[in-house]
Amino acid sequence: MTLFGWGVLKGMGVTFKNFLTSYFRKPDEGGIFTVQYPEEREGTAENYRNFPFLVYDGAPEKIRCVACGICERECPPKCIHIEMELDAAGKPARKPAVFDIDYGLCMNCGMCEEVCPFDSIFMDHAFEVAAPERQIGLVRHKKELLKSNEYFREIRPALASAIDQKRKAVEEKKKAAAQPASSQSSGGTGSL
Amino acid sequence: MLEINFGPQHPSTHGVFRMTVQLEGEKICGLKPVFGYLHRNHEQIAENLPYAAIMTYTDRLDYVNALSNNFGYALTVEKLAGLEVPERAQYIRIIMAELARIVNHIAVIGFMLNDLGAFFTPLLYAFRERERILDLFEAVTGSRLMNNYFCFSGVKRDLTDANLAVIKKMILKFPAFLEEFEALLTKNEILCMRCQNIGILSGETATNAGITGPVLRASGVNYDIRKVDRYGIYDRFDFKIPLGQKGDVYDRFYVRVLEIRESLKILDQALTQIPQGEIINKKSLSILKMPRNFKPPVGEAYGRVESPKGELGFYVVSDGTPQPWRYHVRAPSLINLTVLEEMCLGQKIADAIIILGSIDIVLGETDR
Amino acid sequence: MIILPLPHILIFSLLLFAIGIYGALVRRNIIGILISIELMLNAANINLIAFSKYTSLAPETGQIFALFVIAIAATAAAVGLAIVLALYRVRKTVQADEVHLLKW
Amino acid sequence: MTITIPPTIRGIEFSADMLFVTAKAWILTLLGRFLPDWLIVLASITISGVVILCLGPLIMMYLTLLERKLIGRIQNRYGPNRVGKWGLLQPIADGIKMFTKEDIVPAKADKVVHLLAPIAIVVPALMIFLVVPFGERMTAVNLNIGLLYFIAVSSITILPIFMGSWASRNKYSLLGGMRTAAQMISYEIPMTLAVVPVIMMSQSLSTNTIVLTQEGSYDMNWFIFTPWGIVGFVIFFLCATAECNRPPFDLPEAESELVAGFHTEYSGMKFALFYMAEYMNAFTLCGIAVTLFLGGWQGPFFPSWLWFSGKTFVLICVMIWFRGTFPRFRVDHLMGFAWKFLLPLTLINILLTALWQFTSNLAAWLWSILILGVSLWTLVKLNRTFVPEKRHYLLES
Amino acid sequence: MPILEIAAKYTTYAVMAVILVFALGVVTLRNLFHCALCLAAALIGTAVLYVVLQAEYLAAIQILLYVGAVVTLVIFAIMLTEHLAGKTVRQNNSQSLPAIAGLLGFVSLLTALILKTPWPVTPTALQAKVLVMGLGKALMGDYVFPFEVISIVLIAALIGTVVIAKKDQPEEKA
Repeated sequence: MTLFGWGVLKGMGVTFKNFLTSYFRKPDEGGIFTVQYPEEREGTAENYRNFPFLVYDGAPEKIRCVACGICERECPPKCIHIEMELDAAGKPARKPAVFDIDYGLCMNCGMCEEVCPFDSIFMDHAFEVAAPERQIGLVRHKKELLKSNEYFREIRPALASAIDQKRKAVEEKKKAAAQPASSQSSGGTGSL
Repeated sequence: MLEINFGPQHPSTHGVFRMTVQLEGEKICGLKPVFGYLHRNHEQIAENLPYAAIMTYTDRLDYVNALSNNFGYALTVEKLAGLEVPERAQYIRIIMAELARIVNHIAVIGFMLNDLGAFFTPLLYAFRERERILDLFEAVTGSRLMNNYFCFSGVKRDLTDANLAVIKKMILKFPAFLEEFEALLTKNEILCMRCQNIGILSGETATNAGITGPVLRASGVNYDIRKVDRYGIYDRFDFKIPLGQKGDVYDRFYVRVLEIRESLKILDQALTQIPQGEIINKKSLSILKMPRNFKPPVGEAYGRVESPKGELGFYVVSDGTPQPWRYHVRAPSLINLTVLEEMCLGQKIADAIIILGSIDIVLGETDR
Repeated sequence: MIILPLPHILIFSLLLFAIGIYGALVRRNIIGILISIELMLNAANINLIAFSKYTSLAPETGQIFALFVIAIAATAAAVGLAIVLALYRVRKTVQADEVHLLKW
Repeated sequence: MTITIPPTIRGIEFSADMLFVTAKAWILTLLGRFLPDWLIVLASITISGVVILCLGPLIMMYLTLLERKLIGRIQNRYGPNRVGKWGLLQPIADGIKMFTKEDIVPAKADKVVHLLAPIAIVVPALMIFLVVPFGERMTAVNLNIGLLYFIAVSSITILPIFMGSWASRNKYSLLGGMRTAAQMISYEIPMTLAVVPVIMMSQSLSTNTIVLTQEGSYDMNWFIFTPWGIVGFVIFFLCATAECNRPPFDLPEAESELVAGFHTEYSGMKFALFYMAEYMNAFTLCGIAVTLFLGGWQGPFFPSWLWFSGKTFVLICVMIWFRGTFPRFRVDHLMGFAWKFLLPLTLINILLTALWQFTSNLAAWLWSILILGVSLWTLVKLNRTFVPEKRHYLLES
Repeated sequence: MPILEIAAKYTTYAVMAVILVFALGVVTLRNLFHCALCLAAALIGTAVLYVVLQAEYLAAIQILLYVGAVVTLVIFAIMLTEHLAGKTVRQNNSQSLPAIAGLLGFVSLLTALILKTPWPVTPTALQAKVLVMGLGKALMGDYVFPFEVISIVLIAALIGTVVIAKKDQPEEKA
């Protein structure tokens, strides 16, 4: 039988040790673990996903999205709303006229990113999303959702460069496919 | 005779659970658990979604360890559709599921000690460690709680070498934390007074009521689905099942501590054995890209895993369409709650709170 | 030192005592009766201390008797309330006029 | 009740030790030029009263900050550090918050009693300050029954808690009130009995005299340096923790069981008053413990009031340390602990004191340790429920 | 200090009046809980009176035992027997008029007697101060027998209370 009351004293020893180490040690070794949020921030991991955004190349008009509506259909809580832009002739312009995402409904699952065949919708790192009213403030429209590819490269470098390479390859392939038709006489270097 | 409603708004009912307690002085002579305040139509929603999209909803069942739910659901659909899982993905799954178990267990222990009245100290120590694991989850899966990490026949993202190194470091440090935690409270006389011989659940009652998980094992019944089913690749690891003697609150508390140690053992082995290779079956990539094209053959499947709370089962019936015809979750929290009254009768009010805490319920799973 | 005329104190304690008697006579609730009795004992105590202060040559005597009275009062309260509780448990009432089994 | 002018106003030389005493004397002599004698007596009372009235809330405010800081550190957090440097203005922010909060009274509450309870609970808490010797010649009222006064006044605290719990018409409050009554009555007994040895040794009930009896060379005459002093101090301190409802004895307001116990239905300033009383009680009880066992304001080098506050501060930190470490007792264990463990121990302690009064030498030390050891062992053996069971866990494959 | 003494004297009369008001509250209020609180107030007032009569020790004991213990017990009993909602039951029986009449006679008779009696107020007693030490010596000297008897009475009451208040255990140990 151990001494009656020993457990109590040992517990007090542990708390006292933690009290002392909170002054001397680094966070990882028993020091204060708090991150003082607005001033200090922990970096977000690259894979971190929050709300979706739309990527454009160069200028906001050059949006990657073609308003195919796959993400709208696959979104589990159905928080995406897309309307196709019509050109002067009334034909679909393969561009979204309206692209709304209700952040109040979105559950950050990342399915839109997974299903998008045009690499145009990705999950953002910005988590400080707040609005006074959920019906108005949290529904984000196309204008707010559009972010540049540079921003995307900044927050998720690995994924962005992989996608850039893929897109480059596809483009080159396309160019190469187009080139033989246009410049056969030059006997150019076709694609392999 | 006094009738008191504990909950749905009460500091220690772990959510919107409600107990109607009949008291005689401080003694409980009747207790009725009331569920359903967090009912979100989980099963019905799932029956209207493609298979892959349901995965995101399983996160919301037991939101303390979403990865176990992912695991169970992925296992069930793989069984239904006959999908193969690559070797590396198997290991990653085990690693993530065991980390989730650790997260769950330390959170539960911390909350239970908080219910006992230890003013947040053990809880915050536990959360300090939990935070490290959650940071890892964020780095790997993209989210801290709602991981949505598993997919059919694989996992969504690879564990990089850096991640593996972090895990390695973590499991090396973890025993020290457990030592400190145990020194803080497990031998504490007040804690022993409060927990020992309180809320005794006999092994027989537990088996009859269908109790599973640490609650059952604390009652001395050797039943762990990791050993019984040997799902995934659990047969390759050497680990033990800790069993309690009396089935009281203290046993339920301590069995969890011991299970964390066993999980660390599994993690250690998995980290040394993990091979290189694919993390997802190439054939199954299309399920991710086009969820609605995935139509499992007509049939039914029941898959179960040892979630930290007990046997977590998914029952899925396919009629050949993209959506399951029937989808049911066997939620361990709900079934473990059924013996609450039995354990609480004749105890004091304060005991009812810790008995509830020791069952480890998550209302997201109980009410679905 | 404050010196009140002794009769004033005595009249005061007399009034207190009378109020106590009134309560003991008219209360239906047994606890109410007990409270009134405490009041009466208290009035008696005031007298004891006043006498010990003003008249006696051994000034401790009055105080010691008051001490005894307080002890007795505490005893009476404890036993009386225990009886009340026992009664309440059996008869579900604490009204004195509803307990008349031995009264005929 | 004799009313006289404080004996000497002149003739006190300035020193750090007598800082406050001199200050008060100066104010009084200054006033003495304009005012009649009887008003000076009133002024003397008023000065002490105002100081205590300001001291009480101030102590409460900064004890909450101290508690939050210390527990924060224990839990590897910062604690409040936003309002002002090191969060020093946090209590003021809290106060503003409390003042501006809505005062909610339940519809069916007993309105008058509901209002009176928080007021009534502060009064005894402030009254105890009167007999606490803050330093040499710094006792507000040097009662010759000081200690008994303290015990009596602190026993009133039960009543307001009852009032609050009953008037709220809330079942949690009612349960909390019942627990309070049981707990405070039970712990008052060992506490009073733990004080008895001190009275025996100093042969006085006056707090000032008790401190003076502990005067001695090298300050080794503090009562805690005797066997009965250690035991008495531990018991007194545990009972004091229980008396002011602090963890691990915080059953009346057990947050995880009874939401907030007797003050569940209180909000705003009324709630703050309950808290104020609790913290002031914690302070005065620690102060009394210092007076009784730790030599009060006795100590070398530093001014007496600094010694007193330093010792009290340490004891309060220990109380906070308890809060940061321990789980809560259960009702029956709590009562059992008081009646079956502390009470016999106090009785044995009185015996030890008698022994000490006969011979205070090494042999008495040894005898005391022997008696204590045997009685502790017996008590632990008799209270099997307090002793943890040894458990073995099977590891099955 | 004549001013202070006069002030103190009239304060004492005020305290007496307050005690009487609270005492009336004890016997007339409908809510029993309020009655108990009034009792507590009256008892604290009495303690103040004891201080005026230079019985500080008794005052402290009064508060400790009466307010701290007896009133608490009473409130405990009230809480256990009354319903939380506080039903308004008729608290007084129909004897209040005869009681008042009888008591008026009793009070007037005794008042007359008190005023007529030549009390032997001795100046020496007025000067004498009772110290706690003196009380203790008296208790252990002249009054040791009643003291011991009281302690036996207290023990008996303690045991009796426990026995009475204890619930009947169902005897199923055979």
